[in-house]
Amino acid sequence: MRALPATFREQARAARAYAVESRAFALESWAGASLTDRLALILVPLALFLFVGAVVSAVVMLGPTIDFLRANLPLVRFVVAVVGILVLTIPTAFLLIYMELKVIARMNLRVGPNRVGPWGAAMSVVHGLKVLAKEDFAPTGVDVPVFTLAPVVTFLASVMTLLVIPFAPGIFGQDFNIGLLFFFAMGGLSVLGLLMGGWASFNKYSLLGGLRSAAQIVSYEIPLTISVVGVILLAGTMSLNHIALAQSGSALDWFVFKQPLAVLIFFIAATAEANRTPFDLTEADSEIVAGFSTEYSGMRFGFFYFAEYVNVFIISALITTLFFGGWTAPFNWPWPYNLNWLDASGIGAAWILIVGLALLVATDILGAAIWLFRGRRWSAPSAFGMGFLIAGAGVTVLIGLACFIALDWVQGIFWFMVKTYIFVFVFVWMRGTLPRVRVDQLMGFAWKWLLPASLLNLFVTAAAVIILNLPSAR
Amino acid sequence: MPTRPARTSPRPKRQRAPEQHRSEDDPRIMLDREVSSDLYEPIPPYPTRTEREAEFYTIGDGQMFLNLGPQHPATHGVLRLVLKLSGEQVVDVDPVLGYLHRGVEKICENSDYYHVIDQVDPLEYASALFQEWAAVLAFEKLMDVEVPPRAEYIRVLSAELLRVASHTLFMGFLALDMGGLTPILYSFIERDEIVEMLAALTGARMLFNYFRIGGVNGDLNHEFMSRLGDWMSRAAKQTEASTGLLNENEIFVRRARGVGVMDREMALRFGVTGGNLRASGVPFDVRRAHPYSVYPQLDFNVPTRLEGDSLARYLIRMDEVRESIKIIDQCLNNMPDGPVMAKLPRLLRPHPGRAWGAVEGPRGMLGVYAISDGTDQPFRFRIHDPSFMNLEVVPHLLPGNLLADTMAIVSSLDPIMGGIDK
Amino acid sequence: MDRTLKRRLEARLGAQIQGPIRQRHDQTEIRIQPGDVPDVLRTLHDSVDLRFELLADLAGVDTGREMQVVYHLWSETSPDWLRIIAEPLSREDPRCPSATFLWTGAEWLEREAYDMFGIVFEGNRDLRRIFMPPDYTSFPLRKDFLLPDDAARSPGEGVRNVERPFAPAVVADDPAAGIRRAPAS
Amino acid sequence: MTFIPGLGIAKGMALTLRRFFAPKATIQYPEVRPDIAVRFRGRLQLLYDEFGSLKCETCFQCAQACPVECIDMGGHDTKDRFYTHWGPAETYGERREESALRRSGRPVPDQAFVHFQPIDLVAVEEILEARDYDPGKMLPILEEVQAAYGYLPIAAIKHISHVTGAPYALVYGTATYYSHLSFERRARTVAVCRCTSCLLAGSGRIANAIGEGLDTKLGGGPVGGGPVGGVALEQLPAHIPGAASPLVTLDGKPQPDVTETSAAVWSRALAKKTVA
Repeated sequence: MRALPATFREQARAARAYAVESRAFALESWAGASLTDRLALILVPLALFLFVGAVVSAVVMLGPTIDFLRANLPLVRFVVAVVGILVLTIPTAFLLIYMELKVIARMNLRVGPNRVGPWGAAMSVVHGLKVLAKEDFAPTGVDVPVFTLAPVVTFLASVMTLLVIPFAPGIFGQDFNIGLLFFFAMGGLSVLGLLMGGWASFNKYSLLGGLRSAAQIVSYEIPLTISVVGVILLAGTMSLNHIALAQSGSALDWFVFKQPLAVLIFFIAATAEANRTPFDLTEADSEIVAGFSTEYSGMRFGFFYFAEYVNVFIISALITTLFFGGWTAPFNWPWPYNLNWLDASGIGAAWILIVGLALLVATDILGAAIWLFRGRRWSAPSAFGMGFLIAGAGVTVLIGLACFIALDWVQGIFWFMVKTYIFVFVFVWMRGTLPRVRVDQLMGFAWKWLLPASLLNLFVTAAAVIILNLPSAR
Repeated sequence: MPTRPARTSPRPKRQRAPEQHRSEDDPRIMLDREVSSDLYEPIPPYPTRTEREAEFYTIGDGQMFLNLGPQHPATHGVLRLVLKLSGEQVVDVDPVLGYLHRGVEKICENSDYYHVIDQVDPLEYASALFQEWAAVLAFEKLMDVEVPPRAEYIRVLSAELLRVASHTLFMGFLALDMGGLTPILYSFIERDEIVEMLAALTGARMLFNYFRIGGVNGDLNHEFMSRLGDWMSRAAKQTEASTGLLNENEIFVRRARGVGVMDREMALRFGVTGGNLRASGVPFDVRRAHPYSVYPQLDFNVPTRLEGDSLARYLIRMDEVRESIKIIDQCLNNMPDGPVMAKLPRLLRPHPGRAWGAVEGPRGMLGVYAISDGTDQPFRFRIHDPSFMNLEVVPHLLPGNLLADTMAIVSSLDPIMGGIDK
Repeated sequence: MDRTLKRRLEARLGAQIQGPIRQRHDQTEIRIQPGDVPDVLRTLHDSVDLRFELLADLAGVDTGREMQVVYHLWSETSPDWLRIIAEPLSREDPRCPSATFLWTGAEWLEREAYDMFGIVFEGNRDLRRIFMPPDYTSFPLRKDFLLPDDAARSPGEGVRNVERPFAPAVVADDPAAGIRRAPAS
Repeated sequence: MTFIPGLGIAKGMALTLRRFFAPKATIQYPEVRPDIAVRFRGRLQLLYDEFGSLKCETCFQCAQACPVECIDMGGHDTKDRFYTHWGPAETYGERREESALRRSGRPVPDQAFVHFQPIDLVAVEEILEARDYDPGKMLPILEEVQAAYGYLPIAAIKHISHVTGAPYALVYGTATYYSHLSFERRARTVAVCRCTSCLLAGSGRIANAIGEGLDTKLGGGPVGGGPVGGVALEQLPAHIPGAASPLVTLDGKPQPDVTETSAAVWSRALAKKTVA
């Protein structure tokens, strides 16, 4: 029997005593401190230090830094691009994972994640946090360095391909004139990671998965590459940016209408390249448990996972860029034209004032309206808060619209994302519908059908280019 | 009075758990150097018992063993297939059973005739009524019970409903083992309707314990009939829609056609029954071969096919679904009136004798061989499960196929481990 | 009950059949010596007017006195199930010829019978335990195998008739005394 | 299988796209409750009668009939007399750790009767020995146990069911069926004869004295009560032949020379002994 304090009063007193005690404790020893205390103890000095450091360095180093950056802009641009892309991958992967969860669920007549966050939107974020929180674990018998490197290789391979993709005029990592070549080179690198993971895992399922992925990707590289050559012939360049530019104009200028067969081949081959259903033999869960990632857990698995979804995004982006006009609008667009009255340089800081005032006025009006017409059920603060929200949203939309009209790169990103996510949806849709092909069928399809078809497409295109004497032939 | 003891001592420092893995002294952990050295456990870890086993477990060069299961995403239940692979090609298979063995026969021999019925329920857990039916049939033969016609009709009605559910589930799992994510959900949705409907009739969703010796546990009720009518109005259409994902899908058809071919002689030699036998061209259906309930009065035909491959097995079951819907319709049309239970003594003591009752389950012939010694417990209660025979064919179907086809073949034979392991 | 089947059986294998041919409901039952199993099964399977092609079931039975092997066969020539009881097999060393030469499917059924009763089927090339672990020694479905009481020393003990402890009804020094026996028939 | 390649796939895609917009089959459980069939046996529930008291009488019939032993009941019986329990060891909490110990092969402390007032079971053992633990002779066994203890201790019933292997439900049922078997100590009865000779000998005053002592009055119900029982003061229907007057019986046994004073003292002592 536990010795319980006899009465509630005694217990309460004891609890209070304990509370006081532990509070006193927090100040003198780390173990007794509550979580908030510990956070405070860590963060406050850190923040102070950083702030002071930032101020000092700004004061001292500002001028030289700016001069240095101005001196070599390409380097700066490159660094910014790399950082931006690395940062971009995470939300992209999260978005795609959530999309896959939700779309496939709806196709299965399910609801899908709907508890974490609004409509379950935070689901994939929570997944990511969970993965981060897991133990970084290497099973017995694995070849640890290879096992550790494999996810990194896969992830980086897929991320680096993002460098050459033009999101909008002027918004791209690097505009190589061998961009497409670079893309395929990097894409081909990802198979190395899968192979490493499969081999190093000390698991027969992983081994099978790795070898499968190797065979599959290597044999699908060829039709994938050859099907694109037609586009290269037409555009006369391998820089993705210029390929996108070559399709500017209306939707009729897109290469999808000049290269219908190539689109088909490229789409299929790309599906296989990204290990998506119906070609997801490398992680065929009903045959080889999870393929190369069977033994992986925690963030290492997370990297594989991210890489897969980033791949989907990249493949969709590439299809968009090559065949669907990239960031160009689907019809002849009168904009962008220069909106002088919106030009910040014109009216200078007043511009900001105007926006702020508009926001204030709108807030007051809306808040008052809500407070009046929704009756007393809304207290004044909440009513005005609501008004502020609505007004803020309205102003934001207005600014966005203005930017969309005024700035071509906003447009570009808009159209690019719309097209890309249509293809992402198609990939997810296929995953929700189709069963998986068998290995021999996969190979046979690649070598017996796709390769001849792509070669045919190449010859026809070349002939057309010569006969019609298209500009790119000269 | 739930009282939490107030803590009077300061909070104890958190103890960090001692490092578990990679420890020298922990015998359970295999260290890296041990792995790299020749400390692998021999396969199998015991001396081989028969020539067949010895032959299987001697490995040629370029070959490797692969344990498919007992925990594997695609094995139905806890089945363990030891595959001998060369590359991706299956050379030989050795199924290992018994992970689910509960000794149901022994339990039944130690429990009285009423309790046997709910002991056999969890055998064919996807279609429990049929196992009950076999047992009940054997017992009725044992003690010459006359079952009232209404009870017979209700039995047929509920059992055929369950057959539809089981076949729908089969379709989903076949698609799942071929990599399709969606059909399994559609199957479960349809099965859930049927199962809820049966819950309204029998009182349970899966392990019904509904059939009784000499009748059924309860008469039809309004809830069941309304749910059934609601379902019947769209059953056929729904089934077509769900199968639309697979029947014409090139990928599925190409994967299922010509895989795991089992010809007539082979099927008979292995004692395979049910849809698998009919897919090989033998029109053996216990409902026709040994009419056991009101089936002689019902009009349905026994679909047969000649190919004997996975696709044929799949299509046969889809045809059977249509036939079952026909049967259900007839049952509803000519459902007689009257009692649903025969008059029976509270304590059943059949005369000494032997009886064999067999019914046509979704997976084939479910047989029960019961011996009575005059006491209130069956002296011997033998359960013959079709899945057992269906699984026995697997080692002879797989060799030569690819690893990817293993699950396609196994799930096209539709084994239920609960019945196999008894 | 199929009279013609009875006649045909008597005509075909009158010699091997022990005792009368019993017929009840839709079952016809014959009893044979274990030694005759291959011939009888072969005859039933091959002869044109019988053609028992399907081995419906193969079961071991421990009657408490001796062992039996029970075959159930199906043929499209007869509306009856044919039950063949091969007896007697000694409980000490039960041996019976295998049926795998005719029905390969009998292999696992015989494995099960061996696993549960210890009946050794000569000619079955894969006769090992199928449900029980390989290091298991006893044969669960024999009548002298008694279930342990899991809920021992609890008030629930003995309540479940499955777990009813085994109490010899007769003198305790005869070990076989308490075995439940089937009535001779 | 169609002749146009990809047509089947296209059909499948169309189907999934249609289902994408179709109403969903998911039931948002905690908010939406699925409609469970009326006949559904899945949940065990205790029924209450119209007066809001439990209908369950702890008769254990259901628990005994349950094939998979999922029914288990514990707590106090309907008359709130004592702690009853039935079911396999694994199913009730206070035995769980014991069965865990048993599974792990460690010695198990026998706490079988921890819930009941522990009694000395030697007598029960002797009775059972005499009846060679035959559950068939349950009634005589119970009668003898009652004779030995004056009532049927629940621990004794547990023990009987435990060693004879008879279901607890059976023993309990037998004990509750026969009216002459009871789970409580019978209330002791003091009877005063009011026949003429006894009245002449002063049994009236004696009765009043005893009544004061037991603070009850003639014909009043038993004082105190509870498991220990009480004392009832009654009128003897007829004078026992050959007994001396004034006649006062305790549980039917005539008490020797009772006077008014002695009766007062004696009754007070009796009351103190039984009630406390």
